Amino acid sequence: MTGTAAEADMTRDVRLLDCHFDPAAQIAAFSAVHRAAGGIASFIGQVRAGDEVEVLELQHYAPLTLPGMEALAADALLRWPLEGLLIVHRTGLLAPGDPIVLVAAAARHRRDAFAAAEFAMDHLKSESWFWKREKAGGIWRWIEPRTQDFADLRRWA
Amino acid sequence: MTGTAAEADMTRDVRLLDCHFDPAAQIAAFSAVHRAAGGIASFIGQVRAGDEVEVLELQHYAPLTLPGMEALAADALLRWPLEGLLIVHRTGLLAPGDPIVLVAAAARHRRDAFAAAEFAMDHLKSESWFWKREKAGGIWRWIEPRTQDFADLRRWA
Amino acid sequence: MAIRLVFLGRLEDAAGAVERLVTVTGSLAAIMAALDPDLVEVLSGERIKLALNGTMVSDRSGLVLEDGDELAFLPPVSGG
Amino acid sequence: MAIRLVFLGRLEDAAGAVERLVTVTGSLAAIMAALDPDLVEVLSGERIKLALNGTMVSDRSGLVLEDGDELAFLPPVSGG
Repeated sequence: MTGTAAEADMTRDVRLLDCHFDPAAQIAAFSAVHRAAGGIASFIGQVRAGDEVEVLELQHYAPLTLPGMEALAADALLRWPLEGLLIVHRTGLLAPGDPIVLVAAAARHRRDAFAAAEFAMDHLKSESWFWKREKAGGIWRWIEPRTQDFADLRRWA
Repeated sequence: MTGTAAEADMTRDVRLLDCHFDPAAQIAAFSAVHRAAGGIASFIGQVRAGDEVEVLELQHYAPLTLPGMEALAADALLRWPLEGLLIVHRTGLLAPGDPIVLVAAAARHRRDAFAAAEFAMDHLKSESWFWKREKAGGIWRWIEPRTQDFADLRRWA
Repeated sequence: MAIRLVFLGRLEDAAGAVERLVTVTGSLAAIMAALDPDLVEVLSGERIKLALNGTMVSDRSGLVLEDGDELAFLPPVSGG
Repeated sequence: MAIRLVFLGRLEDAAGAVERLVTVTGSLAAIMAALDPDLVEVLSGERIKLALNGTMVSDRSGLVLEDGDELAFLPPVSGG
Protein backbone atom coordinates (compact mmCIF):
# COMPACT_ATOMS: atom_id res chain seq x y z
CA MET A 1 0.00 0.00 0.00
CA THR A 2 2.57 2.60 -1.01
CA GLY A 3 1.35 5.88 -2.49
CA THR A 4 1.27 6.77 -6.12
CA ALA A 5 1.27 10.13 -7.85
CA ALA A 6 -1.20 11.05 -10.53
CA GLU A 7 -1.40 14.17 -12.61
CA ALA A 8 -4.34 14.83 -14.88
CA ASP A 9 -4.46 17.97 -17.02
CA MET A 10 -3.19 21.37 -15.90
CA THR A 11 -6.52 22.05 -14.21
CA ARG A 12 -6.48 19.12 -11.81
CA ASP A 13 -3.45 17.92 -9.92
CA VAL A 14 -4.09 15.25 -7.28
CA ARG A 15 -1.27 13.48 -5.51
CA LEU A 16 -0.81 10.94 -2.77
CA LEU A 17 2.72 11.13 -1.38
CA ASP A 18 4.52 8.73 0.93
CA CYS A 19 7.37 11.13 1.65
CA HIS A 20 7.82 14.68 2.93
CA PHE A 21 6.76 17.59 0.72
CA ASP A 22 7.14 21.36 0.83
CA PRO A 23 3.70 23.03 0.69
CA ALA A 24 5.10 26.51 -0.02
CA ALA A 25 7.10 25.21 -2.98
CA GLN A 26 3.96 23.49 -4.26
CA ILE A 27 1.97 26.71 -3.92
CA ALA A 28 4.71 28.60 -5.78
CA ALA A 29 4.66 26.10 -8.66
CA PHE A 30 0.84 26.13 -8.72
CA SER A 31 0.78 29.96 -8.83
CA ALA A 32 3.29 29.97 -11.67
CA VAL A 33 1.05 27.67 -13.72
CA HIS A 34 -2.07 29.70 -12.98
CA ARG A 35 -0.90 33.24 -13.57
CA ALA A 36 -4.17 34.05 -15.31
CA ALA A 37 -6.14 33.43 -12.11
CA GLY A 38 -7.07 36.40 -9.98
CA GLY A 39 -6.46 34.52 -6.79
CA ILE A 40 -5.33 31.35 -5.12
CA ALA A 41 -6.87 30.09 -1.89
CA SER A 42 -4.98 27.37 -0.11
CA PHE A 43 -4.94 25.37 3.05
CA ILE A 44 -2.01 23.59 4.65
CA GLY A 45 -2.82 21.02 7.33
CA GLN A 46 0.12 20.01 9.45
CA VAL A 47 0.89 17.80 12.41
CA ARG A 48 0.55 20.03 15.46
CA ALA A 49 3.85 20.62 17.20
CA GLY A 50 3.93 21.12 20.95
CA ASP A 51 1.33 18.47 21.74
CA GLU A 52 2.48 15.23 23.32
CA VAL A 53 2.22 13.46 19.94
CA GLU A 54 5.53 11.97 18.84
CA VAL A 55 4.58 10.41 15.52
CA LEU A 56 1.49 10.31 13.37
CA GLU A 57 0.73 7.59 10.83
CA LEU A 58 -1.64 7.96 7.93
CA GLN A 59 -2.84 4.75 6.39
CA HIS A 60 -4.63 4.57 3.06
CA TYR A 61 -6.12 1.85 0.87
CA ALA A 62 -4.72 2.09 -2.64
CA PRO A 63 -7.78 0.82 -4.57
CA LEU A 64 -9.96 3.54 -3.01
CA THR A 65 -7.92 6.47 -1.74
CA LEU A 66 -6.44 8.13 -4.82
CA PRO A 67 -9.50 7.38 -7.00
CA GLY A 68 -11.64 8.99 -4.27
CA MET A 69 -9.42 12.08 -4.21
CA GLU A 70 -9.64 12.32 -8.01
CA ALA A 71 -13.43 12.11 -7.83
CA LEU A 72 -13.46 14.81 -5.15
CA ALA A 73 -11.37 17.11 -7.34
CA ALA A 74 -13.64 16.46 -10.33
CA ASP A 75 -16.68 17.28 -8.19
CA ALA A 76 -15.14 20.57 -7.00
CA LEU A 77 -14.33 21.52 -10.61
CA LEU A 78 -17.98 20.96 -11.55
CA ARG A 79 -19.25 23.07 -8.65
CA TRP A 80 -17.06 26.17 -9.07
CA PRO A 81 -15.43 27.88 -12.06
CA LEU A 82 -11.82 27.13 -11.21
CA GLU A 83 -8.68 27.61 -13.25
CA GLY A 84 -6.89 24.96 -11.25
CA LEU A 85 -7.15 22.66 -8.26
CA LEU A 86 -4.27 21.03 -6.41
CA ILE A 87 -4.71 18.35 -3.76
CA VAL A 88 -1.67 16.79 -2.11
CA HIS A 89 -2.04 14.33 0.76
CA ARG A 90 0.57 12.47 2.74
CA THR A 91 0.54 8.85 3.81
CA GLY A 92 2.97 7.05 6.07
CA LEU A 93 4.80 8.33 9.13
CA LEU A 94 4.83 12.03 9.97
CA ALA A 95 6.60 14.06 12.65
CA PRO A 96 5.26 17.11 14.52
CA GLY A 97 5.27 20.12 12.19
CA ASP A 98 5.18 17.99 9.05
CA PRO A 99 2.60 18.93 6.41
CA ILE A 100 -0.21 16.40 6.00
CA VAL A 101 -2.35 17.96 3.34
CA LEU A 102 -2.31 20.86 0.91
CA VAL A 103 -5.29 22.09 -1.06
CA ALA A 104 -4.98 25.03 -3.45
CA ALA A 105 -7.68 26.43 -5.72
CA ALA A 106 -7.06 29.04 -8.40
CA ALA A 107 -10.00 31.05 -9.66
CA ARG A 108 -10.88 34.30 -11.31
CA HIS A 109 -12.94 35.28 -8.26
CA ARG A 110 -11.76 34.71 -4.73
CA ARG A 111 -15.12 33.49 -3.40
CA ASP A 112 -14.92 30.48 -5.72
CA ALA A 113 -11.32 29.76 -4.75
CA PHE A 114 -12.11 29.86 -1.02
CA ALA A 115 -15.26 27.74 -1.38
CA ALA A 116 -13.52 25.06 -3.44
CA ALA A 117 -10.59 24.84 -1.01
CA GLU A 118 -12.91 24.51 1.99
CA PHE A 119 -15.09 21.98 0.19
CA ALA A 120 -12.06 19.85 -0.64
CA MET A 121 -10.72 20.04 2.92
CA ASP A 122 -14.06 19.14 4.49
CA HIS A 123 -14.34 16.07 2.27
CA LEU A 124 -10.72 15.03 2.76
CA LYS A 125 -11.25 15.20 6.52
CA SER A 126 -14.35 13.09 6.83
CA GLU A 127 -15.04 11.30 3.56
CA SER A 128 -11.68 10.30 2.15
CA TRP A 129 -10.08 6.93 2.71
CA PHE A 130 -7.48 7.70 5.33
CA TRP A 131 -6.99 6.24 8.78
CA LYS A 132 -4.85 8.11 11.25
CA ARG A 133 -3.11 6.99 14.40
CA GLU A 134 -0.91 8.88 16.81
CA LYS A 135 1.89 7.76 19.08
CA ALA A 136 2.10 9.57 22.41
CA GLY A 137 4.00 8.35 25.46
CA GLY A 138 5.05 5.34 23.40
CA ILE A 139 1.41 4.27 22.85
CA TRP A 140 -0.30 4.17 19.44
CA ARG A 141 -3.94 5.27 19.33
CA TRP A 142 -6.30 5.31 16.31
CA ILE A 143 -8.11 8.60 15.72
CA GLU A 144 -11.83 8.74 14.99
CA PRO A 145 -13.30 11.67 13.04
CA ARG A 146 -14.53 14.58 15.13
CA THR A 147 -18.24 15.40 15.30
CA GLN A 148 -17.29 18.84 13.96
CA ASP A 149 -15.91 17.21 10.81
CA PHE A 150 -19.31 15.71 9.99
CA ALA A 151 -21.03 19.03 10.68
CA ASP A 152 -18.55 20.73 8.32
CA LEU A 153 -19.35 18.19 5.62
CA ARG A 154 -23.11 18.67 5.86
CA ARG A 155 -22.71 22.30 4.78
CA TRP A 156 -22.14 21.08 1.22
CA ALA A 157 -25.07 18.65 1.02
CA MET B 1 3.57 58.20 0.10
CA THR B 2 6.01 55.31 0.08
CA GLY B 3 5.12 52.15 1.98
CA THR B 4 6.36 51.21 5.37
CA ALA B 5 6.70 47.84 7.03
CA ALA B 6 5.38 47.14 10.48
CA GLU B 7 5.67 44.01 12.54
CA ALA B 8 3.82 43.64 15.79
CA ASP B 9 4.15 40.50 17.89
CA MET B 10 4.44 36.98 16.47
CA THR B 11 0.66 36.74 16.25
CA ARG B 12 0.08 39.70 13.97
CA ASP B 13 2.24 40.60 11.01
CA VAL B 14 0.91 43.38 8.77
CA ARG B 15 2.99 44.85 5.98
CA LEU B 16 2.61 47.39 3.23
CA LEU B 17 5.27 46.83 0.56
CA ASP B 18 6.29 49.05 -2.33
CA CYS B 19 8.33 46.34 -4.05
CA HIS B 20 7.82 42.79 -5.30
CA PHE B 21 7.39 39.98 -2.78
CA ASP B 22 7.27 36.20 -2.94
CA PRO B 23 3.99 34.94 -1.42
CA ALA B 24 5.13 31.30 -1.24
CA ALA B 25 8.27 32.30 0.67
CA GLN B 26 6.12 34.34 3.05
CA ILE B 27 3.80 31.37 3.58
CA ALA B 28 6.81 29.14 4.25
CA ALA B 29 8.17 31.56 6.86
CA PHE B 30 4.73 31.97 8.43
CA SER B 31 4.27 28.17 8.63
CA ALA B 32 7.68 27.80 10.24
CA VAL B 33 6.72 30.29 12.97
CA HIS B 34 3.34 28.65 13.57
CA ARG B 35 4.25 24.97 13.73
CA ALA B 36 1.84 24.52 16.63
CA ALA B 37 -1.14 25.43 14.45
CA GLY B 38 -3.18 22.64 12.94
CA GLY B 39 -3.66 24.52 9.73
CA ILE B 40 -2.92 27.58 7.68
CA ALA B 41 -5.45 29.07 5.28
CA SER B 42 -4.12 31.60 2.84
CA PHE B 43 -5.10 33.67 -0.13
CA ILE B 44 -2.85 35.13 -2.80
CA GLY B 45 -4.34 37.83 -5.00
CA GLN B 46 -2.38 38.55 -8.14
CA VAL B 47 -2.58 40.72 -11.23
CA ARG B 48 -4.34 38.62 -13.84
CA ALA B 49 -2.09 37.69 -16.72
CA GLY B 50 -3.55 37.26 -20.18
CA ASP B 51 -5.94 40.20 -19.95
CA GLU B 52 -5.15 43.31 -21.93
CA VAL B 53 -3.85 45.03 -18.77
CA GLU B 54 -0.21 46.11 -19.11
CA VAL B 55 0.40 47.70 -15.73
CA LEU B 56 -1.56 48.10 -12.52
CA GLU B 57 -0.95 50.83 -9.97
CA LEU B 58 -2.02 50.67 -6.36
CA GLN B 59 -2.13 53.97 -4.56
CA HIS B 60 -2.43 54.28 -0.80
CA TYR B 61 -2.63 57.10 1.74
CA ALA B 62 0.00 56.63 4.41
CA PRO B 63 -1.87 58.20 7.36
CA LEU B 64 -4.79 55.78 6.86
CA THR B 65 -3.77 52.66 4.95
CA LEU B 66 -1.39 50.78 7.23
CA PRO B 67 -3.25 51.82 10.43
CA GLY B 68 -6.44 50.54 8.81
CA MET B 69 -4.79 47.21 7.97
CA GLU B 70 -3.53 46.93 11.55
CA ALA B 71 -7.03 47.57 12.87
CA LEU B 72 -8.43 44.95 10.49
CA ALA B 73 -5.92 42.37 11.74
CA ALA B 74 -6.74 43.22 15.36
CA ASP B 75 -10.45 42.79 14.60
CA ALA B 76 -9.88 39.37 12.99
CA LEU B 77 -7.84 38.26 16.01
CA LEU B 78 -10.73 39.21 18.30
CA ARG B 79 -13.26 37.32 16.20
CA TRP B 80 -11.46 33.99 15.79
CA PRO B 81 -9.00 32.03 17.95
CA LEU B 82 -5.94 32.38 15.72
CA GLU B 83 -2.34 31.50 16.37
CA GLY B 84 -1.18 33.97 13.76
CA LEU B 85 -2.34 36.34 11.07
CA LEU B 86 -0.27 37.68 8.19
CA ILE B 87 -1.39 40.46 5.86
CA VAL B 88 0.90 41.68 3.11
CA HIS B 89 -0.29 44.24 0.55
CA ARG B 90 1.54 45.84 -2.34
CA THR B 91 1.50 49.46 -3.40
CA GLY B 92 3.04 51.02 -6.49
CA LEU B 93 3.35 49.60 -9.99
CA LEU B 94 2.62 45.94 -10.67
CA ALA B 95 2.96 43.79 -13.77
CA PRO B 96 0.65 40.94 -14.89
CA GLY B 97 1.23 37.90 -12.70
CA ASP B 98 2.63 39.96 -9.80
CA PRO B 99 1.21 39.26 -6.34
CA ILE B 100 -0.91 42.10 -4.93
CA VAL B 101 -2.00 40.72 -1.60
CA LEU B 102 -1.34 37.79 0.69
CA VAL B 103 -3.42 36.86 3.70
CA ALA B 104 -2.53 33.85 5.84
CA ALA B 105 -4.26 32.72 9.03
CA ALA B 106 -2.92 30.00 11.31
CA ALA B 107 -5.36 28.32 13.67
CA ARG B 108 -5.87 25.15 15.61
CA HIS B 109 -9.07 24.47 13.65
CA ARG B 110 -9.32 24.97 9.92
CA ARG B 111 -12.77 26.60 10.00
CA ASP B 112 -11.33 29.53 11.98
CA ALA B 113 -8.35 29.85 9.65
CA PHE B 114 -10.54 29.93 6.55
CA ALA B 115 -13.03 32.38 8.05
CA ALA B 116 -10.34 34.80 9.20
CA ALA B 117 -8.59 34.74 5.81
CA GLU B 118 -11.85 35.41 3.95
CA PHE B 119 -12.84 38.13 6.41
CA ALA B 120 -9.51 39.89 5.93
CA MET B 121 -9.70 39.61 2.13
CA ASP B 122 -13.27 40.92 1.97
CA HIS B 123 -12.30 43.95 4.05
CA LEU B 124 -9.08 44.60 2.16
CA LYS B 125 -11.06 44.55 -1.09
CA SER B 126 -13.76 47.02 -0.21
CA GLU B 127 -12.91 48.78 3.01
CA SER B 128 -9.17 49.40 2.97
CA TRP B 129 -7.55 52.57 1.74
CA PHE B 130 -6.28 51.55 -1.67
CA TRP B 131 -7.04 52.99 -5.07
CA LYS B 132 -6.28 50.96 -8.15
CA ARG B 133 -5.79 51.93 -11.75
CA GLU B 134 -4.94 49.87 -14.78
CA LYS B 135 -3.16 50.70 -17.99
CA ALA B 136 -4.49 48.96 -21.09
CA GLY B 137 -3.81 50.01 -24.66
CA GLY B 138 -1.73 52.85 -23.28
CA ILE B 139 -4.71 54.30 -21.36
CA TRP B 140 -4.90 54.53 -17.58
CA ARG B 141 -8.29 53.85 -16.00
CA TRP B 142 -9.27 54.02 -12.30
CA ILE B 143 -11.05 50.93 -10.96
CA GLU B 144 -14.17 51.21 -8.82
CA PRO B 145 -15.10 48.43 -6.39
CA ARG B 146 -17.38 45.72 -7.75
CA THR B 147 -20.92 45.34 -6.40
CA GLN B 148 -19.92 41.79 -5.47
CA ASP B 149 -17.24 43.17 -3.15
CA PHE B 150 -19.83 45.02 -1.09
CA ALA B 151 -22.05 41.94 -0.98
CA ASP B 152 -19.06 39.93 0.26
CA LEU B 153 -18.44 42.49 2.99
CA ARG B 154 -22.02 42.42 4.28
CA ARG B 155 -21.64 38.76 5.19
CA TRP B 156 -19.59 39.81 8.20
CA ALA B 157 -21.90 42.56 9.48
CA MET C 1 -7.87 -21.12 -3.84
CA ALA C 2 -7.82 -18.09 -1.55
CA ILE C 3 -9.23 -14.65 -0.98
CA ARG C 4 -7.36 -11.76 0.56
CA LEU C 5 -8.89 -9.93 3.53
CA VAL C 6 -7.63 -6.40 4.24
CA PHE C 7 -8.14 -4.77 7.64
CA LEU C 8 -7.80 -1.00 7.64
CA GLY C 9 -7.24 1.38 10.54
CA ARG C 10 -8.07 0.05 13.98
CA LEU C 11 -9.30 -3.23 12.45
CA GLU C 12 -5.64 -4.05 11.89
CA ASP C 13 -5.24 -4.27 15.67
CA ALA C 14 -8.32 -6.48 16.03
CA ALA C 15 -7.14 -8.80 13.24
CA GLY C 16 -3.49 -8.82 14.29
CA ALA C 17 -2.41 -8.01 10.72
CA VAL C 18 -3.18 -5.65 7.85
CA GLU C 19 -3.89 -8.53 5.48
CA ARG C 20 -4.84 -12.15 5.75
CA LEU C 21 -5.38 -14.89 3.19
CA VAL C 22 -8.24 -17.31 3.80
CA THR C 23 -8.77 -20.46 1.77
CA VAL C 24 -12.54 -20.19 1.79
CA THR C 25 -14.78 -18.85 -0.94
CA GLY C 26 -18.51 -18.28 -1.19
CA SER C 27 -20.74 -16.05 0.90
CA LEU C 28 -19.61 -13.46 3.43
CA ALA C 29 -20.99 -15.73 6.13
CA ALA C 30 -18.73 -18.53 4.92
CA ILE C 31 -15.68 -16.26 5.13
CA MET C 32 -16.67 -15.02 8.59
CA ALA C 33 -17.05 -18.58 9.81
CA ALA C 34 -13.34 -19.06 9.16
CA LEU C 35 -12.40 -16.18 11.48
CA ASP C 36 -12.12 -15.79 15.24
CA PRO C 37 -15.57 -14.92 16.73
CA ASP C 38 -14.15 -11.84 18.52
CA LEU C 39 -12.84 -10.52 15.23
CA VAL C 40 -16.13 -11.32 13.48
CA GLU C 41 -17.96 -9.24 16.06
CA VAL C 42 -15.71 -6.24 15.40
CA LEU C 43 -15.97 -6.66 11.61
CA SER C 44 -19.77 -6.83 11.85
CA GLY C 45 -20.05 -3.39 13.47
CA GLU C 46 -22.57 -1.15 11.71
CA ARG C 47 -19.94 1.52 10.99
CA ILE C 48 -17.69 -0.95 9.16
CA LYS C 49 -17.92 -0.72 5.39
CA LEU C 50 -16.78 -3.32 2.87
CA ALA C 51 -15.06 -3.04 -0.49
CA LEU C 52 -14.70 -5.93 -2.92
CA ASN C 53 -11.81 -5.51 -5.34
CA GLY C 54 -11.88 -1.74 -4.80
CA THR C 55 -15.65 -1.30 -5.20
CA MET C 56 -17.89 -0.50 -2.27
CA VAL C 57 -20.26 -3.29 -1.29
CA SER C 58 -23.90 -2.23 -0.91
CA ASP C 59 -25.53 -5.65 -0.51
CA ARG C 60 -23.56 -7.86 1.87
CA SER C 61 -26.01 -10.74 1.78
CA GLY C 62 -25.59 -11.02 -1.98
CA LEU C 63 -21.77 -11.21 -1.85
CA VAL C 64 -20.13 -14.16 -3.53
CA LEU C 65 -16.38 -14.28 -3.06
CA GLU C 66 -14.22 -16.08 -5.58
CA ASP C 67 -10.62 -17.16 -5.77
CA GLY C 68 -8.32 -14.13 -6.01
CA ASP C 69 -10.84 -11.62 -4.66
CA GLU C 70 -9.78 -8.90 -2.25
CA LEU C 71 -12.26 -7.97 0.48
CA ALA C 72 -11.45 -4.88 2.54
CA PHE C 73 -12.99 -3.97 5.90
CA LEU C 74 -13.11 -0.17 6.32
CA PRO C 75 -13.75 1.49 9.68
CA PRO C 76 -14.71 5.20 9.89
CA VAL C 77 -12.04 7.33 8.25
CA SER C 78 -9.98 10.08 9.91
CA GLY C 79 -8.05 11.95 7.26
CA GLY C 80 -6.54 15.37 6.72
CA MET D 1 0.20 79.98 6.16
CA ALA D 2 -0.99 77.05 4.09
CA ILE D 3 -2.88 73.80 4.20
CA ARG D 4 -2.11 70.76 2.13
CA LEU D 5 -4.89 69.17 0.07
CA VAL D 6 -4.42 65.53 -0.97
CA PHE D 7 -6.39 64.06 -3.88
CA LEU D 8 -6.52 60.27 -3.90
CA GLY D 9 -7.40 57.90 -6.73
CA ARG D 10 -9.38 59.38 -9.60
CA LEU D 11 -9.53 62.75 -7.79
CA GLU D 12 -5.86 63.15 -8.75
CA ASP D 13 -6.97 63.39 -12.38
CA ALA D 14 -9.66 65.94 -11.57
CA ALA D 15 -7.23 68.07 -9.53
CA GLY D 16 -4.32 67.66 -11.92
CA ALA D 17 -2.02 66.68 -9.05
CA VAL D 18 -1.87 64.36 -6.03
CA GLU D 19 -1.23 67.24 -3.67
CA ARG D 20 -1.80 70.93 -3.65
CA LEU D 21 -0.97 73.68 -1.15
CA VAL D 22 -3.56 76.40 -0.64
CA THR D 23 -2.91 79.56 1.35
CA VAL D 24 -6.38 79.72 2.81
CA THR D 25 -7.53 78.59 6.24
CA GLY D 26 -10.90 78.47 7.95
CA SER D 27 -13.99 76.54 6.98
CA LEU D 28 -14.25 73.88 4.27
CA ALA D 29 -16.33 76.36 2.26
CA ALA D 30 -13.47 78.86 2.41
CA ILE D 31 -11.04 76.25 1.08
CA MET D 32 -13.43 75.19 -1.67
CA ALA D 33 -13.87 78.82 -2.74
CA ALA D 34 -10.16 78.86 -3.63
CA LEU D 35 -10.55 75.92 -6.05
CA ASP D 36 -11.82 75.58 -9.60
CA PRO D 37 -15.64 75.13 -9.59
CA ASP D 38 -15.39 71.96 -11.71
CA LEU D 39 -13.04 70.44 -9.15
CA VAL D 40 -15.28 71.56 -6.28
CA GLU D 41 -18.20 69.75 -7.86
CA VAL D 42 -16.21 66.53 -8.07
CA LEU D 43 -14.90 66.90 -4.50
CA SER D 44 -18.45 67.52 -3.22
CA GLY D 45 -19.73 64.16 -4.49
CA GLU D 46 -21.59 62.19 -1.84
CA ARG D 47 -19.21 59.22 -2.13
CA ILE D 48 -16.14 61.37 -1.41
CA LYS D 49 -14.89 61.09 2.17
CA LEU D 50 -12.56 63.48 3.97
CA ALA D 51 -9.70 62.94 6.37
CA LEU D 52 -8.09 65.73 8.39
CA ASN D 53 -4.56 64.92 9.48
CA GLY D 54 -5.25 61.21 9.12
CA THR D 55 -8.58 61.20 10.98
CA MET D 56 -11.87 60.70 9.19
CA VAL D 57 -14.10 63.77 9.14
CA SER D 58 -17.68 63.12 10.26
CA ASP D 59 -18.96 66.71 10.44
CA ARG D 60 -17.86 68.73 7.42
CA SER D 61 -19.73 71.88 8.38
CA GLY D 62 -17.83 72.04 11.67
CA LEU D 63 -14.39 71.77 10.04
CA VAL D 64 -11.89 74.49 10.89
CA LEU D 65 -8.65 74.21 8.96
CA GLU D 66 -5.47 75.69 10.37
CA ASP D 67 -2.00 76.36 9.11
CA GLY D 68 -0.14 73.09 8.49
CA ASP D 69 -3.24 70.90 8.33
CA GLU D 70 -3.52 68.13 5.75
CA LEU D 71 -6.97 67.54 4.26
CA ALA D 72 -7.39 64.42 2.11
CA PHE D 73 -10.22 63.77 -0.34
CA LEU D 74 -10.94 60.03 -0.57
CA PRO D 75 -13.03 58.51 -3.37
CA PRO D 76 -14.40 54.93 -3.09
CA VAL D 77 -11.57 52.49 -2.58
CA SER D 78 -10.65 49.56 -4.84
CA GLY D 79 -8.06 47.43 -3.10
CA GLY D 80 -6.85 43.83 -3.10
